Amino acid sequence: MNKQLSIEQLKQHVFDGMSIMVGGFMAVGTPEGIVDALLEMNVKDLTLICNDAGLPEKGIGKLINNGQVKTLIASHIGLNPRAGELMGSGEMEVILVPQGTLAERIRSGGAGLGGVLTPTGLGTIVEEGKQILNIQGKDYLLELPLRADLAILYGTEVDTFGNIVYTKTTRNFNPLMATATDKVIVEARDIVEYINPDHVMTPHIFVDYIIKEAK
Amino acid sequence: MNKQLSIEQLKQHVFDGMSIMVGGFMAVGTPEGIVDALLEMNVKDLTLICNDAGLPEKGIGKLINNGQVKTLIASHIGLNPRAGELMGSGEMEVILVPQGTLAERIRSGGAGLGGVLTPTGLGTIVEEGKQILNIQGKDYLLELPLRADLAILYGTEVDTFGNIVYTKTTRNFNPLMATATDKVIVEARDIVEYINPDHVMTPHIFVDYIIKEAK
Amino acid sequence: MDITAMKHLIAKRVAKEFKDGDVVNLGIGLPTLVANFIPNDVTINLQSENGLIGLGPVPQDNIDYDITNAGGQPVTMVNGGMYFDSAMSFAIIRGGHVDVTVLGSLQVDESGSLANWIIPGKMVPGMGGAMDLVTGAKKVIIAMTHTNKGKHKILKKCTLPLTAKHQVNLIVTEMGVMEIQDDGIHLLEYNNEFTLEEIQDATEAKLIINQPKIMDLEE
Amino acid sequence: MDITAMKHLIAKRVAKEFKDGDVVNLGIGLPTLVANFIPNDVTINLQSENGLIGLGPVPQDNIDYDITNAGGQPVTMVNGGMYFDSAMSFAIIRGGHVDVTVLGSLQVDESGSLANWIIPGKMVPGMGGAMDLVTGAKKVIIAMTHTNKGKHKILKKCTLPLTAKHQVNLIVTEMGVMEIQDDGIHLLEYNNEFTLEEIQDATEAKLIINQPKIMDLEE
Repeated sequence: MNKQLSIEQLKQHVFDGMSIMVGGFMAVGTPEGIVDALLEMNVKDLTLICNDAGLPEKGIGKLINNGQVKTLIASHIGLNPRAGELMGSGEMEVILVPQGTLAERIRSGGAGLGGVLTPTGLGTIVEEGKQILNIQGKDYLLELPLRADLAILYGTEVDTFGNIVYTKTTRNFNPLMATATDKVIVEARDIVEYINPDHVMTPHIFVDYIIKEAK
Repeated sequence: MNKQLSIEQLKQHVFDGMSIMVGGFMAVGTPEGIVDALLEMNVKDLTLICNDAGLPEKGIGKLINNGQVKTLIASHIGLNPRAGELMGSGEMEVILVPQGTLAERIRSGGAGLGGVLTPTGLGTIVEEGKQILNIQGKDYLLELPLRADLAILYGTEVDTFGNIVYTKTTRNFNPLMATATDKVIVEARDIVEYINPDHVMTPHIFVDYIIKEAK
Repeated sequence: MDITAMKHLIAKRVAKEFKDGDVVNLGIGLPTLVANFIPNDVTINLQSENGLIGLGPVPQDNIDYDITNAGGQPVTMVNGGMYFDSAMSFAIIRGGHVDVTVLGSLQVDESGSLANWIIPGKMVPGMGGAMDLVTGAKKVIIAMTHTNKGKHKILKKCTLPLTAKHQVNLIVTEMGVMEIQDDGIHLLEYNNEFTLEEIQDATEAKLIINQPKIMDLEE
Repeated sequence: MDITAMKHLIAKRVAKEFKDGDVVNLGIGLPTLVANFIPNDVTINLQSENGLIGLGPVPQDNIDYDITNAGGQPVTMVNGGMYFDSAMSFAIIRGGHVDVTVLGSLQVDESGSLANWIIPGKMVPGMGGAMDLVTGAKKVIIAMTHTNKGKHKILKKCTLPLTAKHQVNLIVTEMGVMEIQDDGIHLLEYNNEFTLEEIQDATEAKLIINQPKIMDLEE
């Protein structure tokens, strides 16, 4: 099964109004080549799920600042001032989620779990409208699983099967998102012949397409 | 901080009636040296949490068959016939947990979550006495976190900081258990100078002591 | 038909259910045999719940005791395979990333419920990963002999403690291929060594029989 | 005292709170400075929520843009450090495996609640990992200037949306070291450049003062 895709073929897999999970943390571990292609295609009304709003010229900041994002689900938007403005003006809906809860909601979406029971957010506005369960004498918020149509990831090494290694702090949300969407496309820094089976961070069964990063 | 421990010093860390999580799957990835030491010390009334009951001459099967185990929490006991007999006679309490639920309960015990919401076990005797939550139109069982006094693990490569790599299918429950107990002791096949920081499967902060496997 | 021939036939038929690229988990025993009959033009990814994808054949020499299947037996790994921990293994299973799981069973009923992990007072092996597998896999195939030495196993309602409710999609036995639908068990294919009457007699549940095909056992 | 001297003093005092082997998460800004004052006989493990333990100094050259801190800035890794994904990072944080977290705050109150992630209508950076950190860490230290240019920050009750309820253990400012106990805020140490009256005046909450020590600022 040949999973390699050209950046031009990406068009077949995106549409206005879709939801996309984007790997990366302050744009470290974000597939910039795929983001640039989305920018060029100018797909609209996107729901993005990402740790943060990127930076004005980096990561999903580019899509946000080009007005392509209808809803952003993230833990932090502080490094992209335009995101705060669009939120304030109501042009973009921003749903802020505590970072650990965001990670666990994505994981539970991929793992077939019904949700996440976390103490994080209790007694704050994060708990508004959510069910609180008392378990063994302690309160927990019930946070719901997250899924999306597509995940776009950035892999440092990807083999032709689609197995992925993410180096250093580029890993962050990438391996979680790989499990929680209908389709997964990885941008590969390098496509390699062999990855030690102990070192694989995302098994190839999760990966639908591989796009080679332009250098 | 020197984390190395001799097998004799293990005595200071075990006591009758304690709960122990034991890594391994059908004894693959079980620290046999530590198990043998527990056998020799003859600590009693143990509560063991392990994927299975081991084999008669391998893994925790040795402790079970020596009458040291009061309660076993496991997903499968079929490869150790004596475990079934002790269960039948009431000499050992056996709590059977679906394997994926067992993994997730241990993980949630280590991750500060309030429990696991899983569809596994619905409509079976596994659901007896447990809360069922309907979330977004689907039912889920609420399964509680698991923790223990001690985890004993088997690492293929352990560095002097306590970082662990588990090779091939010896990994199984080991990295989960590392997070969910008050104390963690790893038996190391090899103590090594260096592990690539991308390849660490259990961060050293979870590991209290390292015992070198006798060869 | 002796038991070996029966198992051979069942495994061969089950192997036709896979599509190229499927992620498949095969249970211990008869289901394991299915791996021997995968068509040449189909590549499947065998998952083993103890923590790998890319399960290869049992090694004849150079055995590596660190590579094992869910029964704890040494196996091999194919190119492109990888290892993971038990949390990831069951994220794959529970999360719907396994396309097909093939298991044996003690009983199956017309509502798609199955019982294969305990005979109270007699045999208590435990459920292992079976409950997660049948709950999470996209397609659940039961591969088993049609009866237990003449005793019905395909029932109106299971009498043993269940592994899961309403999860079975297909039953493959030496007598035929049966699909569980909302209205009951449809006999899709039958082995023409048996008459339809014989097959119904060997089945407690009422089979819905509507122009069944001859069981496809071509290599 | 100018603001740089204040921050220097606060960071220096916070650094005395660590024990050898502690796992510590330092927030962005003032808390980051704490790393410069760790005593020589203490080794701590700096965790960064974007996915590493073993955070080293900011590199001067040979910058590796794949090694970053939670602010996205290039850092280095010390010997024995390791990387992990965001699920593991917050399993460490939420699961109580972080011994001390040091954060700045906009407000703290006498019940140990804090507010540091939003000023409605003005500044909405988001909570990032702060809510998980203050909920999960064994000890929560707030490192901040005592007032916001004279405006109280240590209050009877926070007025901004909370980051978490009842989670703060210690507050370190340029004026002193305060511990949150069940009965309120105890002034454990004070900087004798200020009088006790000046410190109370700079604090909305009533300080419980019972033979406070002089603030320990020895190197």
